[in-house]
Amino acid sequence: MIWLTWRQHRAVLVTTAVLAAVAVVPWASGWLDLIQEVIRWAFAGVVAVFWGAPLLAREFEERTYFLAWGQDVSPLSWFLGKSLVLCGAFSLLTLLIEPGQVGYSLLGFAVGVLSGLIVRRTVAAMAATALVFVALRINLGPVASAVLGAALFVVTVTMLRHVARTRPRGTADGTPAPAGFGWWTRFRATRRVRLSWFRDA
Amino acid sequence: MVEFRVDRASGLPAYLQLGRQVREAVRLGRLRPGDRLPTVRDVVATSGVNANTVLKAYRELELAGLVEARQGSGTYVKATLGTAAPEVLEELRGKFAKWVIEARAAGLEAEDIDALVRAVLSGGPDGA
Amino acid sequence: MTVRVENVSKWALHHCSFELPAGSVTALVGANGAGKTTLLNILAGHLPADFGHVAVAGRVAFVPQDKPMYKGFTPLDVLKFGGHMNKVWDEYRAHSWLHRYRVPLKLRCGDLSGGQRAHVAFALALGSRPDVLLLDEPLAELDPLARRKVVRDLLAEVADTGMTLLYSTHVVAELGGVADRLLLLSDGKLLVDGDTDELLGEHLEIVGPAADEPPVAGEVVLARHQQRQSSFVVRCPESAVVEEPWTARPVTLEELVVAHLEAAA
Amino acid sequence: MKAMVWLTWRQHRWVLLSTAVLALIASSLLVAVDLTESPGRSVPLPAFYAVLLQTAFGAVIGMFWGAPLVAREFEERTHLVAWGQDVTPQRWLAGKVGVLAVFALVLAVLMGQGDGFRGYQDGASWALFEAHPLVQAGYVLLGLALGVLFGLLARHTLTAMAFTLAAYVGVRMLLALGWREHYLPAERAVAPVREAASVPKGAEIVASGYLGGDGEPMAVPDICARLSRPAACIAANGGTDSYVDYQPVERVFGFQVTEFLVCFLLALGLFVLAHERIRRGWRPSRTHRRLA
Repeated sequence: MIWLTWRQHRAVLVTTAVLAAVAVVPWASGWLDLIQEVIRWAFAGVVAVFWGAPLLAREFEERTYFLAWGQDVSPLSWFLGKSLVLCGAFSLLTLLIEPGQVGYSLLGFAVGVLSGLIVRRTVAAMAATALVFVALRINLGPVASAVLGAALFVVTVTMLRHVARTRPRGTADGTPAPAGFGWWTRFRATRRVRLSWFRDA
Repeated sequence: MVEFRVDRASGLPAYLQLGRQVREAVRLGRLRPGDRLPTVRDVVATSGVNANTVLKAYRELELAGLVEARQGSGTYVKATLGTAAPEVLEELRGKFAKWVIEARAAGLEAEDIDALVRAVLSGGPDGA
Repeated sequence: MTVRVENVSKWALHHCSFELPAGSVTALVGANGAGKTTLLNILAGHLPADFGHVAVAGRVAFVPQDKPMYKGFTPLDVLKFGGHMNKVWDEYRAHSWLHRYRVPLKLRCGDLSGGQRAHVAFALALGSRPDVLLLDEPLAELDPLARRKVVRDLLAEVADTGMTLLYSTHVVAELGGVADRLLLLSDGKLLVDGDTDELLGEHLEIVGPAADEPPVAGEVVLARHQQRQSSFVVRCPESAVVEEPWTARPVTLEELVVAHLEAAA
Repeated sequence: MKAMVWLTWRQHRWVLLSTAVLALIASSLLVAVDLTESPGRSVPLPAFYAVLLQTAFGAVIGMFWGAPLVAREFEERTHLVAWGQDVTPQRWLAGKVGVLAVFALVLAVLMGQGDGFRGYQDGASWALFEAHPLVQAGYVLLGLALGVLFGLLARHTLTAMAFTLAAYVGVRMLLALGWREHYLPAERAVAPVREAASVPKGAEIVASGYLGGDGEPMAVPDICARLSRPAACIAANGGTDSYVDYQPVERVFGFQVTEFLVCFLLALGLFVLAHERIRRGWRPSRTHRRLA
């Protein structure tokens, strides 16, 4: 999972790391102080919008989830593995620049991932994430944020299990497994979703 | 009316295949003088052959004197093929059928007969 | 001439030159990575050539291999798009193509099957009444039945409008009678460029006793030698006569293409 | 023209509509709070969000309108469709950017209404410099142009959005902290060294310090800097007057116009770059080289 996560997200990882480095290095100029201030304040937002939101939305949009979830690694462990690696990475970066913000970063990531799963389109998910995150960020303290983030993450995992189960799997004796559309898919079962689902399955 | 069919895997250029099919139809009496050949557009739409190929085939037939293009109305069959009268043709066919039965009795397969006929036609050592 | 390519080089392509007469149907054949898509992209104006130049008389329409289309548009939107974005637009032609292949007009293109999306792309290209139509692997997504129908209909469009059609394909077996010209690319070099009928007439497979040279004068495309037998694919004048003990046989388009590709490899 | 309006609307209607709804809500909040709140009261939260959006509106337009405009076409390879028609790529770009710019300008005017919780009743103030239709107009044009150019260069939506955000924040900070105070030379208020120079109400202070005998600002000697009331020390070291450089509040409108012009020219330059890039990279596909 570490390799896959690095391979798929290295650009955004490196860019964010550079951003964090800019925020951490003590510059002589007073000018950069303000930039550092902005980065510190907005870092959790960057994690939310650029790390969280595209994680699932991109897979849906590019239809690569058939690839990602068609391997022996189950969708759930795929998701957990990726999240673990990314959470570790951004927590480390956040600790470096502003330890108090870790809770916000966690919340941002969770909001991003969940909106990606619901909206399923990268740009729209990013916009939704930005809106929701700003609203939450202003109103919540770091601890409450971390708790809410964890809760949202659990919600995401539950939803993902339902969505991923809609992949028809045969059983060993050749009888096809029930299509098993989860409540979530049924909820979203607009004409569009149903059609694309049937065609690709 | 003829319906053209092109064997795409054949080494014979498509326009020659078309020409051959017209000749065959004329020979077998399916096309008679005065009959109109299908328009180029029709052949393209029904047989999936390039219009240039059809035009080329029709031009060859025209040069051979078998068909004529009438301005604005299409291509018509002009002449018949083969000089033999129908009854002569019938007699020859009967004889040949008898010969084929003989050949089969002698143990020849269809392929062998085919080879033999080809050899005779191309003027090989056993030919005329 | 509606299409002229002079000494064009770009990436895999090396100094390609050819011309296509108006109203011709040309098949562009070559192995994967031979440069077919690059060539079509250059002709469509989406890539500038590094060297040499390309001239196209009139308006070009290009349908890429993956048939990109706005996912959120319905086929009706695509027709509207074509109407808005083109100086010449034949709504009837585009619409009847979609109708003929029963493409649902009110579904989003993202929800259509690969074949249906291909038809939307064809309809857009044909509706703009191009003088030159470039198709990259047009038949790849289609089932065998639809392939025949599409080929027939495309040829009918060519016959009706007199446009020039250049398409790339892997399926050489389906070329006979369809393409009147053949362009064979290998590793970016143009191996064969000519009228398919003439090419078929010129190429012979000659088989006979072991020998270094074929019994007729001409360009040896491919020579195979076994202990007691040699076979040659030779490009020679159509009037060439082969004497005993050699036997000659016309080659099919597929054999011709394979022989050239094998010789180039 | 009609074609490009249709196409732009058809392709971007959802993002246009949602941004419009957002702007409508925000601007009505800004205006409502502006009328009802008196200065000094605590900030009503919705108004705070509205002000946040007012500050960030140009970035929103750049990221969600500008950056995906070309980048998405590349990503989905539909640029082959869009630029394979009779409408040339340059005209396609100009048309789309034009239509989006007009729409963005309308929303900018909306966003420039009202000043939210800052609650200044009497028009101009440095603190609500952004709360003006003209300034917002400049910002959305700048954001849009940045987004389009980065989309064209990056060919990848996410990357383009990130670069747009970074560049937009950079330019805005450069304007707010570096350039803005130099649009006009600052006024200087001078007072005897032991007194504080008086500055007109509402003025933005650019710099302050002491003047030496030659009437030029002097460096404060180290020994004086450590003192809590350095005036006497300064006077002893040759300081004659104290001064404050400021931009009077009457200049706000002029500066807002200047800020708009700066952003507009920047945007224009960026758009010309994008236009040139597309013109060089893609010949008009349909008739790129006619045979004589």
